[in-house]
Amino acid sequence: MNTTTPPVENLGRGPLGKDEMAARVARDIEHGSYVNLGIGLPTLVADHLPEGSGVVLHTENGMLNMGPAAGPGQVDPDLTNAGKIPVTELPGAAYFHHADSFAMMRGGHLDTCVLGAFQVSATGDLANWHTGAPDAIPAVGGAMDLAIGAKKVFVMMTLFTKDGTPKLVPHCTYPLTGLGCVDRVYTDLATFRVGPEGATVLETFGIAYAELAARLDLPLPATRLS
Amino acid sequence: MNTTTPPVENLGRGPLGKDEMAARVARDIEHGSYVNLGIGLPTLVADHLPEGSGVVLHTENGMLNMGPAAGPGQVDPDLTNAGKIPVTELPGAAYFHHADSFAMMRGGHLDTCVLGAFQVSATGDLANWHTGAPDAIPAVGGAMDLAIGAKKVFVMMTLFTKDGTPKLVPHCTYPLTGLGCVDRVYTDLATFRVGPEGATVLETFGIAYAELAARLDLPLPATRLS
Amino acid sequence: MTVHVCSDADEAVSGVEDGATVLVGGFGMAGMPVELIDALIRQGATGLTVVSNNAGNGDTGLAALLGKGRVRRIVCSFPRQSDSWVFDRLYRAGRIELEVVPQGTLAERMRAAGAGIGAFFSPTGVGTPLAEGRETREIAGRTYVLEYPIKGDLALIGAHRADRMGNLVYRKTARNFGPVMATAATTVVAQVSEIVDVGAIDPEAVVTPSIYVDRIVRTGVPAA
Amino acid sequence: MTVHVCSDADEAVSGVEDGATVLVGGFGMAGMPVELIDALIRQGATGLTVVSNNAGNGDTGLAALLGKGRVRRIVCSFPRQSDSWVFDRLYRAGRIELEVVPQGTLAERMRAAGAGIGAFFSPTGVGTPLAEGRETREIAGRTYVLEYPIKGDLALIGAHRADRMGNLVYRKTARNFGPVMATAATTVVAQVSEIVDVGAIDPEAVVTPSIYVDRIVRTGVPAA
Repeated sequence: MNTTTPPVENLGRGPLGKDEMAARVARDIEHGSYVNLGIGLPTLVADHLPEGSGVVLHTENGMLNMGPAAGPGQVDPDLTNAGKIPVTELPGAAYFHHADSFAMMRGGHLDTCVLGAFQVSATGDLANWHTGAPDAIPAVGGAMDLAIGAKKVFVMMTLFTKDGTPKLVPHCTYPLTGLGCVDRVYTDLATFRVGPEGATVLETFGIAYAELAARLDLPLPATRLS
Repeated sequence: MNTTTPPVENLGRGPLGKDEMAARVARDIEHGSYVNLGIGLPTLVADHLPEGSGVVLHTENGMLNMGPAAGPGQVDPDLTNAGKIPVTELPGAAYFHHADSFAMMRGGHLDTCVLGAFQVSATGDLANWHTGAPDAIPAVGGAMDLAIGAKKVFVMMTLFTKDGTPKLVPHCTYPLTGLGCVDRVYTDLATFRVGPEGATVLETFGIAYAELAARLDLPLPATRLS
Repeated sequence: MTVHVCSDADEAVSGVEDGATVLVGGFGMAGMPVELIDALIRQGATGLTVVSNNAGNGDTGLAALLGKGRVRRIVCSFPRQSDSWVFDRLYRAGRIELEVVPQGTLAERMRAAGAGIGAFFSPTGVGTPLAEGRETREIAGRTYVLEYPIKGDLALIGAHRADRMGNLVYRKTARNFGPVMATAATTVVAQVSEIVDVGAIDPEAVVTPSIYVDRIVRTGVPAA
Repeated sequence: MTVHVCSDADEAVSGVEDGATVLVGGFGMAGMPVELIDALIRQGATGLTVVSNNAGNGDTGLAALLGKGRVRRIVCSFPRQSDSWVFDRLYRAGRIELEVVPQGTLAERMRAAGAGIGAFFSPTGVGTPLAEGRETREIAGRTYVLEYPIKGDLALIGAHRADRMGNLVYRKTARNFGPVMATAATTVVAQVSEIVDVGAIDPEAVVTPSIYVDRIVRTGVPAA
């Protein structure tokens, strides 16, 4: 039986800060799952996984069970994450080459990947590799592989640009990274489910649902099937 | 400048025995090369590689630098060749899985592979997996991968069946293993080069060239370009 | 997700459904997950498609599974062997379907399934009966045949050692199909001779990373 | 054929021809064969196509090769970085061609070259500008784009340890592209920190088997 659930409005508080967003994403990462955290904001999620979460981090340059960033005296130039930051190794780690690492992603073996974005469409299209500026030098790295490379793809971003333009949009205007690949969007103001049925709000932070809906240029049903 | 060379006739002796054939093939295997020896007759070639040949044997079930068959007390059920015979490991060996092993073959990294055959055509087509008998259960194993999987493919076989039918033929009548893949054919009676230009005799054993040509049902020029 | 360390082989193969596609590791007896196959026989699933290099040897292991009539279809490279009498009898009686695939293509098709490749062009088998009626294409002067992935619902593999996270290493040529099948099935079950603590396997020497492994069970070292 | 143990990096890169395609290992500095690139600069080959994940960092290594004007075309996944000023300047001046390839597709295209695969259907990049105008196909309900192999005339890779036969092992994430590039080039040159006797590397832990390696040279451990 399908039931409908209205979004949870967390009022009496402001929007989420970066670390609160990271903590919110961390709450939705299953115990014992295999996760890739994209460069930038998503990296913060690692700090909010609970002790004993059993989450195993993948880095696409060829490692499972990556540990935290290397502290002073721990730096090894042969051991970095995908952002080329020196990291550490946890017990039970494994190293593999690039073709094997991306086979792992492309083959859908990661449970979750968390990515930053310039834009996400209501149907889950992702734009996070290129601003489309005519003089920009294109550089994709592993963005397209990550976009299609996990059972669940979470995006973590602020909901609006600095000048107030929504980043959750009816259709991406920036060049795409992947088509219909995003499942959830975690922002400072709200958490969304996106996909073939369009976007729905799961919860808001420091803003009422009605106001949020008014500021976004897309259909945003007040309830969702669950 | 192209020159022509007549076949060398080794008369005053009989046809080659199995071990003489193996020794003849071994003479054409380059020092330090990577070689796969097929099941059956080709396995004998290993015994005729000179001391210090530096030849590294590949077995398609996932190993380089395979050693001789296991003697008494050396048998390890986890260490066999492609014929499932217990073998040994030489220093400098490497193990790898089946996809990597056949990638090595398909990618053309082996220098030479030596195979048995039911039939070889003058243009180098190979038939060695299926007699075409209607009630035979088809079983190909690695035969087709080996046929296309080396820089040079040598076939080692008797030139005639027990009932006197030639196995070097204008066109294979048995189901094919590979198309135009064989470079040389080593037999008890003669060594042949085969390929797009057809078959040429390099040398004969215990039979005159003219008699050999008469017993085969294909054009067999008396000289070859070299 | 976190690997499950099973108490016995029966627990390790629980839940297999009728009609499932089962990838079975091993080349001859090396790497053959005999205890898991025996448990699968006890478990009772039927109408199976089995993907394995051979079609069983003697009367045990895969041959026993075939002998019980549980296998509807087998995909393999080399069914016919001196001791494949169980398969031979079923095949000649028309009681089992056979798809013969070149050995390297079998491995690569499973690798493709595990690596998210939709299909690939292979030079193996071009011009032979195994490529008849199939799509071919000339690329850079060479002819290739289009091959599709083979994905399993279940993979049963024999490895040497696991840590408690599910990282696996193999022994010598018993490695064969195990690491490939581990990438290509929804549920991957490994029988191992030894389960060690996390951290006891060198991260540089892991062959199958834990992400691919769902269940592990320690069994006796298979008889030679 | 038997690996050649070179006395220095200059010997290791001798004979590279103008216009060659050179696969260059490394992800950032990890696994970057800096001494081999420096030797390639001294060797003088020009009009090169370089395949590498990045387009050079700072002023050394790959950036220095670009800076000398030796590279006509670069195939990489991530040219634009905070310290890719050498590439940026050449690119904006129209003095270097760029082909951007998703990182995993770059690895898989080289793997295909090494594995004798003529082409493969990948889901990566479908619906994006990088797949525009390319052949696509729907297979089992998903859309894929057809990708072709990338083969090198030369591969320059940084590994950790070699034995005198040419078997290689790597260190941690410096493994990255090395093992893939080693399969995909006609001549494969590895710089290593250590050359050990045959038999000193565990056959279970070899990452790049000797068959793929043509020349090895011991160089100092690259500076961090």
